[in-house]
Amino acid sequence: MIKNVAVLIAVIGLVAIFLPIISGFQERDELNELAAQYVEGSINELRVPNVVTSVIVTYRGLDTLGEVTVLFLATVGVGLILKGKKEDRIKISASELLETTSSVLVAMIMVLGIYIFTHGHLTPGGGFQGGVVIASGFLLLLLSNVSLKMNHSIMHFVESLSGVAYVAIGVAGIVLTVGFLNPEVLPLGKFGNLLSAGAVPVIYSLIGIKVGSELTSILVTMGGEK
Amino acid sequence: MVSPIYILILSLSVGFLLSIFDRAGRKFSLTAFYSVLTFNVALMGDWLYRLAVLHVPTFVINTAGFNAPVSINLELGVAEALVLFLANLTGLMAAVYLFDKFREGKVSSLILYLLLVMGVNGLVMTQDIFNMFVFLEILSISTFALTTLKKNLKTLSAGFKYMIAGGVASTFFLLGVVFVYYFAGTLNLGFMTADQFSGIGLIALFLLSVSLFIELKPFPANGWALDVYQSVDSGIVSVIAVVNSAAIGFAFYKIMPLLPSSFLTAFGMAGIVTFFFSNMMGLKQENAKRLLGYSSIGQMGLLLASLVFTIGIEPAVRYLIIGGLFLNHLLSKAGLFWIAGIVKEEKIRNWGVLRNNKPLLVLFGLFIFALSGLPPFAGFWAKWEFVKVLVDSKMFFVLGTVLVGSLFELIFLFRWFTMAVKENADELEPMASPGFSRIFPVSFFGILAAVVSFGAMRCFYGSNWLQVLPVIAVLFITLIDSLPSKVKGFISLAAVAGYGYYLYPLLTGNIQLFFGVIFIAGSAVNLISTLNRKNQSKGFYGFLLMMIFSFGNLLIASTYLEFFLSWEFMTLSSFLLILRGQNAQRASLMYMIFSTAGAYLIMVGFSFAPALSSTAALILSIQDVNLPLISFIVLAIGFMIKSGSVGVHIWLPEAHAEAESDVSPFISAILLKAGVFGLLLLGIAYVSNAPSFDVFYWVGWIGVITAIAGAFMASFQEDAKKLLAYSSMSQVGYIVAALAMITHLGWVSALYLAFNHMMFKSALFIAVAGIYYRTRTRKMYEMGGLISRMPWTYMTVLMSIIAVSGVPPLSGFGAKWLIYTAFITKGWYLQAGVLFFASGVSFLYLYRLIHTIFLGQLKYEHQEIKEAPAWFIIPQYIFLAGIMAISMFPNLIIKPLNAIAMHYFDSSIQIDGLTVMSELGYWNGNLVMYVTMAVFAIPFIMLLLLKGKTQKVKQFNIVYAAERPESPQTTHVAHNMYAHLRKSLGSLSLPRVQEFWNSVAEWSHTLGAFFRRVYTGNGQTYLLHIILYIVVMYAVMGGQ
Amino acid sequence: MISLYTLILGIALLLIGIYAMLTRKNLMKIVIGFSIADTGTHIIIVSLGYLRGKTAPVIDAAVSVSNAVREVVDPVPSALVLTAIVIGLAVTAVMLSFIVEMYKKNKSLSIDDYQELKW
Amino acid sequence: MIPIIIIGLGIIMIAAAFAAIYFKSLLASIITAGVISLLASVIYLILGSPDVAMTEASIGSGLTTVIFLFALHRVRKGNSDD
Repeated sequence: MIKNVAVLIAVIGLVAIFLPIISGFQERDELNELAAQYVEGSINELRVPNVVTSVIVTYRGLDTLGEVTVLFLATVGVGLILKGKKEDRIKISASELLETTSSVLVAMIMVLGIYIFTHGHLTPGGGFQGGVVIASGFLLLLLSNVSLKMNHSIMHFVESLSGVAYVAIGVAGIVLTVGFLNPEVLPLGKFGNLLSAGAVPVIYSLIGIKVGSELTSILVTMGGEK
Repeated sequence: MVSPIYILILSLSVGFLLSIFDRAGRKFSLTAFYSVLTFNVALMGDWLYRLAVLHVPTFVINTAGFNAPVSINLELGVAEALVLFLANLTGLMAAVYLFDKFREGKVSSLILYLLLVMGVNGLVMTQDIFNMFVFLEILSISTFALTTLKKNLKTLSAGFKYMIAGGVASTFFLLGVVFVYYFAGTLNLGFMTADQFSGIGLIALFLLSVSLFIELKPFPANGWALDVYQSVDSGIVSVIAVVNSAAIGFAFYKIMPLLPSSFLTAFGMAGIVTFFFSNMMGLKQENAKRLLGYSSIGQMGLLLASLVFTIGIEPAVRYLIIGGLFLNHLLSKAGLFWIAGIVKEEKIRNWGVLRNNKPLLVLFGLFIFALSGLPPFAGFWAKWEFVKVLVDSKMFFVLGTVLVGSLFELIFLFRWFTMAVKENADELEPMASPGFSRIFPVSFFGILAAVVSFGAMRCFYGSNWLQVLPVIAVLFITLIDSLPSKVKGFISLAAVAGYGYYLYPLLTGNIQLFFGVIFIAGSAVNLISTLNRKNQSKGFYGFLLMMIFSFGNLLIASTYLEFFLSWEFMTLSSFLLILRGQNAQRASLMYMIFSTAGAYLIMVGFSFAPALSSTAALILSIQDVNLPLISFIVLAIGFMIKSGSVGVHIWLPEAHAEAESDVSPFISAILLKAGVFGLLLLGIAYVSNAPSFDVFYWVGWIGVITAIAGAFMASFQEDAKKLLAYSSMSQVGYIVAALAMITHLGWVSALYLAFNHMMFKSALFIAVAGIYYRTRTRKMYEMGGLISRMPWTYMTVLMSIIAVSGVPPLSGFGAKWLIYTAFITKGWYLQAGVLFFASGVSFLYLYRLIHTIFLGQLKYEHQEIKEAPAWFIIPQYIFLAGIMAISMFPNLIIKPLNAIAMHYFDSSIQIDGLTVMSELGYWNGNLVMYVTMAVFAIPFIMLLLLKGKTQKVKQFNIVYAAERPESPQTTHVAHNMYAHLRKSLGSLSLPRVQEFWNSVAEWSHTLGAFFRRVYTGNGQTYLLHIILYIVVMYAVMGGQ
Repeated sequence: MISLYTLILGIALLLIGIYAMLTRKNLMKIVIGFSIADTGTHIIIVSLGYLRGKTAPVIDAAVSVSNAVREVVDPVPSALVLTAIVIGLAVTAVMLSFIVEMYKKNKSLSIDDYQELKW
Repeated sequence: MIPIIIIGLGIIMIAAAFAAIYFKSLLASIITAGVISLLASVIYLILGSPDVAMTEASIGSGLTTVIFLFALHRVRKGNSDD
């Protein structure tokens, strides 16, 4: 009873905290100085049509590196917590037809994923979204009982190497240009082209690969490996 | 000059690759892992050196080729470098501590650990609040996962509670971040100003700050943290408690400039509340790691409060306070958690097992002392300055809470320590000897704590090697501790003599010289009795020298701080000496508690005092200082605690009685005089600048009541040492009363009494030491008739009690004459009357002492015992010689005392040859001696003549008429000797005081037990606490 | 004023999520609550980045290069939310793996069965 | 028009949120929570953030739900209470 009252007070209190924000909220009309700088810079300096991508990969690249690291830590952490026990995994009675179909499907999904992260600087989407799509491909394999054993160890390599490559491009930024994670280590190219915007698509692809493999790892660990 | 960004780069690359390295073998992954951690430490050390010593400007790292605020930037200034150097160092050491786990466990734990440390580095350096969020998440997730390094139900459920709390806190942090962006248009701290936030904009700041604050575990929204501290592997806990907290605390520090003062005050208060309640709840805690958890949380609270309440003061002082508290917490808490992991016993009661491993026990003590804020450790300096700041800014509520909280902390820490030193551990499994990887970090931090403390001292106060001599003495004796005790005894004697020789020219004032004789010469003579020690007595001489040197340093202390430093050294060393007694666990703890309470009052009193203009010794320069009334009051109470005044005396009898028998003379005869010295210091200030309220009138009354209460209590004791202890209390009461008169004659008599008491009480305690050495008992009714077996000792006791009681012809008579004259000239007739009555009572116990021990029938088991060893007899007779000398020639001492007092008052006595004259009469010690001797000679001759008619009765020449009593001792006349008297005193009898303090203790424990009930163990309730905490903080801050 | 509506929606979801975390006994439900609160937070963030009548910050047919600054919504909150979503997933995954292990040890999903540590 | 869509979506989402926390079946709760995320991604689209919408749809409603389901599978017995 006391607890219920306390919960009630807590929730009402939170409402009281947020209420002034709602009542004082004004929809913004124009970009603030910083955001305007991003939009201008993205188009003119980095030649990235998708401003969100340039913010993610370039201006706030350190965040994104950190984000990839968080996901990596979750992968490793889930692995550490769900230590070793071979669980019975989700079984879907897979027929040969299903296996074959899913293999084909997976191939198509992979292609889609790759498309999404390589075009991250041009269209909405990018490394994270592409990575998830790739992971969903592997999920399908997992569900349809295709052995992932070999893939798993390759996955580790891919995961590690893409991460290291990401950092390496960042370091190249220090060595070749003026700062860590500067995309101008590669030529900026022509606005709107696939191969443009310096290292942005490369970084986003690496992120895509890394995120894909990390998410797959989480899925495999959570789903129970055989 | 390697950019600190490489810490992130290297950690990430190696972190990503570690699982590949591991396939090649654990050797490789471990090598890479430790290399990176070492690299971090080295890089930060280098940067710290550049920034702090070479004064290179703050290093700014822009990322992505743009300047802030467009891109995220990192900054490395002195504060960042210091925090990161220490955090990385702790991280490395904790990793060394975890070496076995890392070698055998999964590679995952290496990766998580490495990236955790990276998260700390990023969090501290980044200037971007969203980037802070990302690094906070890196830190959190790796910590969550690492809590399962030791995986059981407890760690899992604790980890889950941690995640719930951390998850919600970071959600609110994220909200704060985006609201801040909404209002300020930037995420970079360097581009925000406080005036960008007003009205609802403050809510953004509120969310941002309160969520970080929650991560810093404020009471009562911190149950999750306690569970984690208790259950998770010690190595990881040390990282959570120290490294994570440091990083998050630093993040909080970075956003502090944006916060309005109402927020800051609320956070500061919340920190204080946390400090207070954590320590109060710690009182009741029996689980070692949970206890450390309470202490950690409390320390963080204090640290946050110090961050807030030192805003605006001189930066150097501010950094000293914050840095000192932080460093102290970091080193000692990590060290203690590691020791807790090595000991493995959960209950602090079982920590007696630590005695198997002496070096570890020493380290344990060192960390405990550091954490309690004792000198020379960093916390001491920080606390001193912090108290001063609080006093200067008139935050008395905060001050009081901090001091009471600190006292609570000291109580549970020292309780734990005394348990480790004394509690019986015979039935427990002996502790396995820890491997090198476990012992190394602990030792390293122990040494570092010591080095740092001296460094801080040098840095901020210059260095006077004499001030640290007490510690040097301990270190030196530790080095030669394997020598036989007698050798060490002689070395110590030589050291004391050498110290005295060195000190002598520094004692320019007569008053210093006088106390120099009591402190140094008195100690030297008392030291002779310790030469009787047969066993190795490890540590004993170190502590003894430490105490003696701190006595001496009190005399020449030229600032408040130096005085207080020596005072605390004295407290610590005497505590350790008392603790050596066989059953001294409780006694020493009580001593420490009361002493510390007194020390805090002294610290506060000095903080109120105006600055000193002179560089002379404090005792000389104090007369030019205009102390405020509050200083007089608290300092008087502080000093009276040390001198064992009534009401706060309860530590005294036990400490005297339970200390080793050759330690007791030091405590009674010399240590109590330190309290007197303090009161005299206060008196001198009073003479020249008396406050409006007559403090010393009341001090005088307390002295008088102490004198009579002590006398009564002494009469009721069965234990010879307790009897002497209460007698000391009573005698010091006389001294205090005499001092409090603030007249010439009063001071002469007080100092005279002090000197006299030093001699006869030393002699008496050493005599009892000799008796105990032979009979192995302190209960007087178990003795009797020892006059025939120990005539030399008997002689000492006889002469001494004559000197005490104030009957002619010995020195006590002069003392009494002086003091009554002083009272009458002062006009304190009632006080004089009470004291006169007290002297009557003192005959009761003195009679009991000599009668029960030496007269009557010799006990069967004592038929064959011998006289006390020569090492006991020699100092007794040196003191007796002193007593005889000043009895015969009182002017030997009256003259210098007259000179001392004349420095402050007009003389009220004249000295003419051997005669001392006051306005009420005169006293000639020599004459008194001859008259009395003549009076004694007559009955003595009579007795000799009648000798032939005596009939000797054999001891057991008794026929029992009925059955033998159950316990024959209780029928002894000396057993419960003054029971009727006690009865007649009724409710006036003094155990009331004891009861009072017991109920104080009980109440604090009950409150602690009550408040800790908020920690139900339910993760959901903890979350509710967090939400309610946020709501309440909002209400508090919004209300202003 | 559409962003006001979404802001309210976000806050409502946040509060519902927290309410669930405070009242549901089932560990899984608590994590579901967390995940709902997380979603609410993300909606709040995106609402704050919305500009009246503006479009996505992607330069394509709908947005001209020259006039982009006046036509797009704030890209920063989008970028932040992207990061936050991924981090939310990471936290959720770790929470769930804790639950799996806790269940393995204690065969219970009720949070009331996990309070052996207290005081 | 758009405000009405948003209000409609909002009502559905809030109702779904209450449903998710009060459903007896954990499976239903998880799925409902996934639906909330999916609807949220529609909101993001309306608010001009297609990147976020894609991410929310794939991660928030897709992957998170799968992970929940995997976890649920491992604690199968646990969906009886509240």
